[in-house]
Amino acid sequence: MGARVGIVVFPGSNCEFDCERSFAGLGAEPELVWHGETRLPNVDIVVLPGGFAHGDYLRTGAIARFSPIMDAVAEHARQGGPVLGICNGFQILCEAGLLPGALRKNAGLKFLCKWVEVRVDNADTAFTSQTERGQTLKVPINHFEGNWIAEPEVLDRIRANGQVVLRYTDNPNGSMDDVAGLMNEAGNVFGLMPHPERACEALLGSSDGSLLLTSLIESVSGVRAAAG
Amino acid sequence: MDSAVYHELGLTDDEFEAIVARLGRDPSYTELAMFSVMWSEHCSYKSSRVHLKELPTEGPQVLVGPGEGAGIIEVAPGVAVAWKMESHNHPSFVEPFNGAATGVGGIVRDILSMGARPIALMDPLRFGELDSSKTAYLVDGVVHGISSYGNSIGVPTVGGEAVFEDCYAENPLVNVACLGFVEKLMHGRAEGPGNTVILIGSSTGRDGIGGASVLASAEFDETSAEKRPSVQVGDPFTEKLLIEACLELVRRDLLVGFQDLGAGGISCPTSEMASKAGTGMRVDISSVHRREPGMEPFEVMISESQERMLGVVDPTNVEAVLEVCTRWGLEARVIGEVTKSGRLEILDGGSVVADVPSAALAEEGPVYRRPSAPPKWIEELRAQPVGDDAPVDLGQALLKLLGSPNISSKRWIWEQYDHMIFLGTVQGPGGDAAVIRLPGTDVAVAITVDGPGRYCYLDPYEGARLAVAEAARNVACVGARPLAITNCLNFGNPEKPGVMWQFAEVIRGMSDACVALGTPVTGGNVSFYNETKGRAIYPTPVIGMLGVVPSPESSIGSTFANSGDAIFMLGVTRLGDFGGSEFAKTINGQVGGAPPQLDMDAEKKLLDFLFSAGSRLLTSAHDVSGGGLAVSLAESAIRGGIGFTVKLPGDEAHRVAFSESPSRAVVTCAPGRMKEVLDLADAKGVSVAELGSVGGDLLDFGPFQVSLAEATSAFEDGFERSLTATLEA
Amino acid sequence: MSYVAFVDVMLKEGISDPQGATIERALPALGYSGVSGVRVGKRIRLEIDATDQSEAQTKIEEMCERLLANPVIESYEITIDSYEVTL
Amino acid sequence: MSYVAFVDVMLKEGISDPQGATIERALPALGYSGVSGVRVGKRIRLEIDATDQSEAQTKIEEMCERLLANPVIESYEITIDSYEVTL
Ligand SMILES: Nc1ncnc2c1ncn2[C@@H]1O[C@H](COP(=O)(O)OP(=O)(O)O)[C@@H](O)[C@H]1O
Ligand SMILES: [Mg+2]
Repeated sequence: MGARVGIVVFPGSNCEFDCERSFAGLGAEPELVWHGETRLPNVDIVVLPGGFAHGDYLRTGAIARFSPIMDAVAEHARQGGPVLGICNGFQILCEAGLLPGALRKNAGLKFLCKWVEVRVDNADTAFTSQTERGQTLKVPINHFEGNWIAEPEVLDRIRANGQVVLRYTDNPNGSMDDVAGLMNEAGNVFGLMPHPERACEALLGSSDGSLLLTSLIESVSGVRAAAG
Repeated sequence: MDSAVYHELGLTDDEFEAIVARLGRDPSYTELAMFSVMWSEHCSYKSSRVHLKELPTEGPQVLVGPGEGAGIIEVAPGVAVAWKMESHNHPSFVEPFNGAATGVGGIVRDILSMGARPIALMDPLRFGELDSSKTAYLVDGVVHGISSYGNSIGVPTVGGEAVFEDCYAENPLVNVACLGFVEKLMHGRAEGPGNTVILIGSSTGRDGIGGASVLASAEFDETSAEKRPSVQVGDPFTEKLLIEACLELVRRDLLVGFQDLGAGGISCPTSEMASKAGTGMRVDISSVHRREPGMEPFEVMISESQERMLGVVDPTNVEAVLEVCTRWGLEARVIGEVTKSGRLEILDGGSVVADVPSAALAEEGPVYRRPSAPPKWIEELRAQPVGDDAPVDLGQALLKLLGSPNISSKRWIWEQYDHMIFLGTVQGPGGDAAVIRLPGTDVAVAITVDGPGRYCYLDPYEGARLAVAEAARNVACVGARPLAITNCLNFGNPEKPGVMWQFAEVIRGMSDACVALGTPVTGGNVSFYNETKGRAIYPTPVIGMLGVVPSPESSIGSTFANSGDAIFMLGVTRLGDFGGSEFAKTINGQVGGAPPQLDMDAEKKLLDFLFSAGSRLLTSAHDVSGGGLAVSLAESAIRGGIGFTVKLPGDEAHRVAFSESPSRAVVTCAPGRMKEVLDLADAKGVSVAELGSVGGDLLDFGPFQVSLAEATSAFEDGFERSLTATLEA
Repeated sequence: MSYVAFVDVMLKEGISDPQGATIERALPALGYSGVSGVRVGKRIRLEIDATDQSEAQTKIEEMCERLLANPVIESYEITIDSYEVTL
Repeated sequence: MSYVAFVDVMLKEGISDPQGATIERALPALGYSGVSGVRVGKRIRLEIDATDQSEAQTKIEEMCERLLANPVIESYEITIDSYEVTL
């Protein structure tokens, strides 16, 4: 039985179906979870998908992080369960304090939907185990607020810890230190602006994203085998 | 009643008399307001109806033709799509960001009302020349509006047009087409007296009062400024909730009938759904959830507040429907019931504020056969030189064309649009047509939008045929078979015989072309009164062509792929085809003469060739349109990042390079497959010329060359350069 | 002289504000009742050189009409702090 | 009682503001020189029920800390108009 993936649906989320399709295509067992629930179903991985939760009104992720399900997500994370936030999901994780920093409007003040190249700067994580350090991946971005920022001391700390997992090779949005993807100190909560679920099929332009999703799936199948 | 009252609402004396005759009494003010929106040009098609009747609308592939929210076309056994285009021209001129945004919202609800999930958008846009800061401001606002709304509701915008001509300076065109994937076919009918009527979505406010009659059915002038209170702010978040909630209602079979609220507000779906079903409706507007206190009954009835739908529900399902809406965070209110009376009875608490036959509003509006005659200027215009003088330097001419606003890459626009969501975008913006794989199927369709206004200005009949042919060619170039069209017909003031003539000629041309190609018209939209201070736009029919691709994997790209591939041109180049061409306009500053004449038989053979060859034989295909053969070759090279060598004849090279003869395409194949291409062309009766081969970093035409780098920077940066230049000027 | 000014840009009355409405709907769930009429606008801070306060005022009004506000749907208010000499 | 309050949310000092920078760059082209330090923030207007002004103040401060502002990058200021009785 494949890894069980819970994809949280907030009002205004819009990448939940794509995540569902791509995880299923990689042999996992995705299931949609409504934000109004207070408990997570029995899942190994929690995904906060892209979109415009609550219309991105006020600030991206500002309202979503108060959704009833978020306590359960935080608890899942506290117990070491993997959590992946993609695009809007990344923004929500930052607002919820599960990841450091915040995301501002792109430096160019334009929404950007395009293919970019990201470099794996830490391949020794549950999210990048199938890649090599220094390897570049072709994945699409699709956001207006991807310009990540944090206090200098926070940046120093997470760099020292190798928490910056993915960097743009050609920074499209002004993100500090070219940050495209991050993890928390414990290494089980990941957030990235690019959309790996959109890069799982050569027909659509690239299948590099599947390396990231597969890494995550593998990381838990090990655990679950151990758990028997 | 004082005539000033109904004149102010845009009703004529005759129309008022007709209302009185139909009711047998003077209408109440609420009734009058309802008639004024429902009988407006925008809602009633009173000037266009007699002509639209001429269009071919039937075919085995057509499940639902014109007259409903959107046309429905069967693209594979048991797989159907909804396809429709709409205009939001005047609102976008008044307030570009919100005008364009609410334009997207409107067409998306049309698609939704058919029980289809909106899965792709296209945005044909037209503005004045890019050298004015006002135009730059409009472009920026419109694109930002479409981007922020379309991206937020999670529907990809996969293509469009951006055309710049002086005639649109004071009257930009913002058309939006939407493709839907039918989950369960729905109809806008209020069947079953006793059924409950539920209003779903945003609260009703004073915003957009009389939008249809005020903004979309009259010419523009200085006083339009005072009409600004009717500006609406789009709420993509609520629209997204509406999409998901309504699709759940549809899937769970909780709705009897269903329609969106757009122009005309509550008056529209109530009267139309009842009228279509031969029933009536009793509605109590005191239960309509409001955004503002103290609204008059007439305001509630005609407010065009966005993001609302009307559902007809079996009483036993009301609870379930309300539960779904609440879960999605949407307001939903029972506002009335279906009756046998055939009348639309509007109550405000205890008192009746309107009581009129539903059909009188919905179907018995005035129908005009307006006087039509060729405008005086047309002969003069046709007599003018076409502008085919040779340029000093062919290479420079090509670079100038590649960098011109109409031809240069629109990347700056489409990179602001999510064009990938749903994992269906096999080919997105940048090519001849978008190729979309339908969710959960292995079926792929191709869609494109084309509207050559300059050709139609010179000759509306021929221009319309060329529009349909180019659209068909664009879908054929990605390997699809053309199936059906939708359209958006943008014209000036129909009360002017010259404009009416242009309209009639365009309809005639469109009909002939659609009959010849077997692509029926499954719906569309007419936008009249595109005039400001008496100056009309070019007659601009935008054609939205839908085609079907054998399989998602089998589509063809328009980019040169492999060094060594052989390059062919299919079709015949006529050396005099410069009337209304990009070359004539951009290089010689001339718009005159006659447009190219379409040989429909040759066109059909070309389409047939492209479809039969497909990706099995071809490594790329790109139609030859604006800018001619040279631009077509250059675009494929630039998109592929690789040059080519071809041999064009030396004398009068500019005619071969830039003539815009229709029914042509540039295709490539692997060197080993050349004979097959020639044989197939022979078999299909398509004339074919072997031009040369792909490779190198030069665009080598023989008589002239430009470097791939130069051409790329002209094409890729041209648009943004002109735009930002004017924005900052 | 250099003045510090604030320009407050709000949607005109009658123009709907989906953002404000959404925030308002979210508040009760966070335990905040009794909040209504939420409207979200822009606040722009700027420093401007001018010979005197009234020149600053006129300059800023012009900027609002042309760039800072969208007069079609927004109204604006200008507040100028008593001048400060910038270093 | 019901109070009308304004919450002004600005990016913290030292946090760069692309929006402000863009406006600042656009101004000279429009003929406005001598404008600097442009920062763009949010202005949120709301009406709140509270027994007195200080309760309103505390309530709003809490909302700012938790929702209306993001402490990582934003600072806020609250202004409460003298109460009005809403009808
Ligand atoms: N407003 C727009 N929005 C999205 N895509 C656009 C827009 N304008 C142009 N494009 C894309 O740019 C490409 C070239 O457009 P165009 O020159 O009109 O194509 P063609 O000449 O083949 O009809 C097409 O893929 C089209 O979809
Ligand atoms: Mg084309």
